[in-house]
Amino acid sequence: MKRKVSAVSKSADEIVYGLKREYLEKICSEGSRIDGRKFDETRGATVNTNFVPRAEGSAEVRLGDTRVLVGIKIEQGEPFPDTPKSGILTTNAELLPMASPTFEPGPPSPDAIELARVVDRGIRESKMIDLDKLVIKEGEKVWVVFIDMHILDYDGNLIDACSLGAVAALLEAKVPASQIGAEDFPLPINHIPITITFSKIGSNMLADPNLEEEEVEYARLSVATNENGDVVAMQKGEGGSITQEELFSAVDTSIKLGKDIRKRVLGK
Amino acid sequence: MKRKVSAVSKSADEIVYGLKREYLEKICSEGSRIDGRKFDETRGATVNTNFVPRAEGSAEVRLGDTRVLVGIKIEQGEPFPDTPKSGILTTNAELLPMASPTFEPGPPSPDAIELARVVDRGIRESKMIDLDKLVIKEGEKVWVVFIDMHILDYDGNLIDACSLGAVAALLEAKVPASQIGAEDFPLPINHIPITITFSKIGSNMLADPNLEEEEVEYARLSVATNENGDVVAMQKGEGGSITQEELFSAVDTSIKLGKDIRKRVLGK
Amino acid sequence: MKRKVSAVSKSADEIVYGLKREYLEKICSEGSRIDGRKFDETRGATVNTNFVPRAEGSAEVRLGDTRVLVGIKIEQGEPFPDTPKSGILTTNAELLPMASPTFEPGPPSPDAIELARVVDRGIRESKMIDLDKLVIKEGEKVWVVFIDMHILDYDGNLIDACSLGAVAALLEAKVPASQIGAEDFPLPINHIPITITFSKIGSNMLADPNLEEEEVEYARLSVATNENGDVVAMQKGEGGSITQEELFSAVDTSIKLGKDIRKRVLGK
Amino acid sequence: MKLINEEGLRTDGRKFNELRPIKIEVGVLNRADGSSYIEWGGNKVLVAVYGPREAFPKHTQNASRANVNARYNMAAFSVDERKRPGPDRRAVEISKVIGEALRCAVFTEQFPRTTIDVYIEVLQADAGTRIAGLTAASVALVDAGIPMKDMVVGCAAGKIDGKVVLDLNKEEDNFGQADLPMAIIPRTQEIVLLQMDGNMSRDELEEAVELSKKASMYIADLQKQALLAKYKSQENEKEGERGE
Amino acid sequence: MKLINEEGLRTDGRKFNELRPIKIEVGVLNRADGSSYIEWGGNKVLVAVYGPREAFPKHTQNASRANVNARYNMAAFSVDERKRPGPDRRAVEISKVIGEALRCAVFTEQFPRTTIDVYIEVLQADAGTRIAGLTAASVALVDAGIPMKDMVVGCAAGKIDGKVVLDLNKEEDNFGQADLPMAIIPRTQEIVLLQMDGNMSRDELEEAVELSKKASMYIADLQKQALLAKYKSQENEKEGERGE
Amino acid sequence: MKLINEEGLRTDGRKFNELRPIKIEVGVLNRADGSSYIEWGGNKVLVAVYGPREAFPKHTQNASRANVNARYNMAAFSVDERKRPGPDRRAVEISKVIGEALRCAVFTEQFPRTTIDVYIEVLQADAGTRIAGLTAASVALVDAGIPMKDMVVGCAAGKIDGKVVLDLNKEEDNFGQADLPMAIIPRTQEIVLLQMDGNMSRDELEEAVELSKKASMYIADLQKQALLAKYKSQENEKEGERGE
Repeated sequence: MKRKVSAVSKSADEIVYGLKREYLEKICSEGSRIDGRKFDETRGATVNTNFVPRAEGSAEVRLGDTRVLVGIKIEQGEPFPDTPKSGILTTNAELLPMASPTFEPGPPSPDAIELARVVDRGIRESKMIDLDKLVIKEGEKVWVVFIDMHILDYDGNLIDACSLGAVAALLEAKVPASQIGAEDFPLPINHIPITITFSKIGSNMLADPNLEEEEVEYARLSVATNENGDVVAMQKGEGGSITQEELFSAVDTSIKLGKDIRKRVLGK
Repeated sequence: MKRKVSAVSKSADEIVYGLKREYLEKICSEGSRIDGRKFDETRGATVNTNFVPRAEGSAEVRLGDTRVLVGIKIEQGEPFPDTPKSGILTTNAELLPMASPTFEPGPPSPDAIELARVVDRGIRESKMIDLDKLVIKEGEKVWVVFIDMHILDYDGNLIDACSLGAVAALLEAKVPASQIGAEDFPLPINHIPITITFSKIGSNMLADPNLEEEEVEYARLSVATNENGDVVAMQKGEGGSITQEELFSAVDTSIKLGKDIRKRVLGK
Repeated sequence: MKRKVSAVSKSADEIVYGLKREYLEKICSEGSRIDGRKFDETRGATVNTNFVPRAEGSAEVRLGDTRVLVGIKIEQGEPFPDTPKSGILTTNAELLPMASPTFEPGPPSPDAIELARVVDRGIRESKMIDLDKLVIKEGEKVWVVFIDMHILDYDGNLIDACSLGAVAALLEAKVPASQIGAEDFPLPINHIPITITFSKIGSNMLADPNLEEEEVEYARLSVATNENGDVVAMQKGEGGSITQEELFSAVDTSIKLGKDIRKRVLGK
Repeated sequence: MKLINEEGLRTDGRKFNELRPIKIEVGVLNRADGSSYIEWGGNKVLVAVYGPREAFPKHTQNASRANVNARYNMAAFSVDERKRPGPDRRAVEISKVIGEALRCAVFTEQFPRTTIDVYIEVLQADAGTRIAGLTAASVALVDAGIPMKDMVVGCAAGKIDGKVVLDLNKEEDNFGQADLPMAIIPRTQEIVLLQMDGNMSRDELEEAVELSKKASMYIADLQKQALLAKYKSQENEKEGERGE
Repeated sequence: MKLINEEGLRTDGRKFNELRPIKIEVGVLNRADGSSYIEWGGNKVLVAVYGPREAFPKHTQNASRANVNARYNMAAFSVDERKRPGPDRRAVEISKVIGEALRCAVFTEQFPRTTIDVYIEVLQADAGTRIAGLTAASVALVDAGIPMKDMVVGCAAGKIDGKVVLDLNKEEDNFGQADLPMAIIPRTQEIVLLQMDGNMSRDELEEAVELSKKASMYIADLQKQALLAKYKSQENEKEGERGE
Repeated sequence: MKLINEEGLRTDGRKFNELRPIKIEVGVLNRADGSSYIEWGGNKVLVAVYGPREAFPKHTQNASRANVNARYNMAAFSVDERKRPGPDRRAVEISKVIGEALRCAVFTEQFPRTTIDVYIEVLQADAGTRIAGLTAASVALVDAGIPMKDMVVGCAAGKIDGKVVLDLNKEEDNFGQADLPMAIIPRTQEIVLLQMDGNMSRDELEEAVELSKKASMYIADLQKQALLAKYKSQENEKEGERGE
């Protein structure tokens, strides 16, 4: 998700990049962020559900200038041979070229794949959805839940925007059981995971980085927690390291911010 | 389907292209075409059916120096879930690199896809074939009609050459019902659509453009009509516009030429 | 499988290549090879079976510095419609980028495809495996034998290394019939084909070429023979020709070396 | 299936020459050079424009004009049955005709060797997405500051129950007799996009073309109002700033 | 399945050393630099040659010789069960060995950094398509004016019912015991293409190679006649023009 | 499924903080610039390193540092059910995090515009392949002579039957409650790879991180011994040569 430097202007771009990095490290070392937030302060997400009534569930999330749209489709399908008594969850992210001059059309990039897999793990490993209740006929037919995340506008921190959008869309999604003569029912929800991502700049962990921060980050860390304050998924990213202290400071902030978002944004 | 200009000789090619365009516009404005035809005169297609006896139907079409070979395969398959009582029609065009220095091997280009879809619409939307009669067992097994169009030599106006070839090949195709213990039977035919394509050069609509005309055309228009003189499909192409008058002059010419080709070339 | 010359150093590389070629042709014309072997002498393969216990069969082959790992997986699947009473054999080769600076990641190159197909033909056409004994339920379920060949280190003559590895792995493979309530059993073996490949340098046919020989070869010839001394598959490669005499001298050497390898390396 | 009732009204209560509700917004995205959003009946379409920017790879550069590359894409969840991500043949064709239609209006010769990328995302589909996308796209091009002869604007006409009507909805598209997506340049009334499938006599076709043109002129006004609304709000912001 | 009857004749009535009918035409396409068409039994194969032309992309250029790229392709309708368009593994291998065989004959060193593209389209397949294609290809190369040592020409031999025979048809290919596609340069009798599968003793192999070579020399004559026919007809045209 | 018995032992008899057997070899391939082989429980992983070499195509070049491209690949036969050849989404993600972890240790700024390719082939898989591959990869980088701050080394911890344990085996990975693959730079104890899925309290997480770190320090010794073994044997060879 890093800026792509054109061959022509490489050296100029490199210089600007270096200056930006220095500047952000400097102000961080002085305790402040480029947009005035505190290190453990998010940009305050807004969630707009039912944006796509045609889908079984949907949510539009805005996080700063980042904007993603998550749609849920629920269809009948065959279970995997090794899990005949379980519904299926599948997650896909599209880094639409609409969202950034650095995103290109074509098959999913490693960035898009990582994004989809990190979001998927947060939902799957937290056991948010009770997949065992999505069986129509054991071993033959189950409900397949498709989470499709479309990135519309990119201003940093897609992991949190998409995770929140996926959770919000799943919370409102209905299983179209009327297709098989039953009544539609909401997805069976057990837990509500919230993911918080940090950029490490200098030796500070900045929650919910915006694009400018992401561009110069040394390392990235995402921590998903559930309503009990347990950690359910983590992912370190980018070619820099973090210390054990930084890790646990991030874990603590994630637990705190997770509670806040669960209540304030999702009303749970 | 436009000429590809190599990077090296771009400026030279651009100049030649400009001169060509000017020349063709000039003679058109004087009422004549580069090969002496009238504006509403086709190159006179020849159709050679049964060129590939192994196929269920086939037709080789020559239109000027353009040459295409259309083969029909008819196989058993599953119907689409939403049309359980209908056979399936599928159309594919291959712009073989054999046919032109500008065609490249690889997956179908947008040009090839548009070509296949325009031909397909002419046949499908005219209801030429009665797909409802191609059901073997409702919801389970139907006849699938594959129209494969191979471009062998490219001298302009592939839409008309392929449309005519597809129609001629379908007219002679046999459904291999002996595979399922019945008797082979001809495809059930309701209508015979004929497509006529025009290049707009200056403000003239030239029927059945050759390659030189196509290369400098401002816009392209294809009109498919049936034996009742109804319009069944149209497609405007290229980055130029047409006026309403030009549109209807083309429609009128298409109706006229369609009747002529239906009788003279197909004997219908 | 030929060295790829970078654009930058093309001329230098071309010169080195020419010198190498001259040198090898010269010493061959004097009756010797660069590593001291006789023309009809192989590098002496070693075979290490059961390297991957998780597979149904496996063999690691070293031939000079060439090293390949062949794994056999045997799974249940549907027979092909036209051979309802036969198991299925499928062969795949991966020219891993690990094995050589000239191998690139991505879909199989023509070299990899030819390699897999030549190995496949040696096994299939010799009727090594009795595929008719791999039927579980006629027309519905059969055993599918997957031969996957991973090239780990490339020092020439992949065809012979892979052929030998595939044969050795098949000889030890067990059909996992316990999956369907029967007892596991060894693959039913009828014949043991051995493939010998030759590089033509000057007018000499060099058995089991190493990488340096392969790089300058004029033509390549592979001959697979069975234990009766019959020829079961052949393949000429590269853009040079061979004479009838060279062909039959290679055939004779293959029969001789095949017997030797069958006994000495495989103990058959 | 009956698509017009005894009172001459369509399944959604519209008259034969009545449009579905249309709403256009401009400048809705931050990263893109220009953007717009259109709701047209149940269609929800977002458009972003990038460029003119250097065409890449080099061999795609045209020495005498800019390329106009449209990419029409449907979100997986935009339709009843989930659509697999990535372009299918239908999307490739629609992208092509939309790009060609926009090229008719853009002064491409002012930007040789560049590309103008137009990304059209269908977030919810309800018949007529290509025309909705094209109509929004020309607004987004203006928002990106790209010089044009005029905006492109369109509207489909069609035939249902033997009658020529305007702006087919999904049901009418599925069970009707003909569909004619068309777009024009309002100033000159030139036709820049035209496709048709189904069955129409010459007279019906003429009627349909006229219906579509009239509606396009009306929608062109909506385009202009949307642009105006944006510039007014910018003006207000600026005045607000000055007033501070 | 019996493939040879009591009188020693094959299922299509041929003797063991008898070829199927072969017809070759030259210069059958307009756009290509060289072209040819061959009918060989039920096989119908069209060949086009383009080049030598600059190899692209650049890194495929060879500083000391031309590339010879053959692309063997079967039409979807050329076989009993429809073949999906695009190259499968079989086609990739056949393209490779055909290209290599042609390279043996072309003076590639005269055209460094270029590519000679040979497109082989199988319009109807009936066993022996690769050899039919290769035989037609070398005629098309001559038609394109590309300098060659000699033309490449081939013929398959094989073994059916325990007997070595020439030029297998589809039935013999499916139910026979061995197939040996082979091609030579007639002038020197060098072997440029050789593949084999099945089962043959050394003696049978020798017999098969001899049969194939003899047939190839005969087919080489057909190649030359086809070229001659073209140049004669051109000559006639020119004379006709002069006479006007 | 019970994963810890009454005596506190795991299904393979290990204690909660016990590693599976690990064997590392260096310089096992001839063609690669550096290579290594690791057996870790039932895992068998081979690693090759090429580079630094010019990054290609050009637009992938970074003017200020080398790219570190890891390619994690599972052999088709490495798992119980055959894996289709080619990278799947899981492999793409693992390749990404391994490459990023190695980048933390390599002095990439010494080799601008180049790429360092790290090819990781899983020949047999038994839980923990990414960490086994990463651990072997840093040995192979040293073998290739690439300057590094320190080697990268890792070990997974996890949670089974409510207890935090070290180095999950396949059964524990499938039926356990959490998995935490982690890798560090031993000298500074910085964390360079970290993923986690499942469910752990903050305290359990702390315990797991400590377990993993301790084990990593032990494995770092195995890495060094493997390198030492290679250089010793080279030394012996040289002395042997001198002695001749």
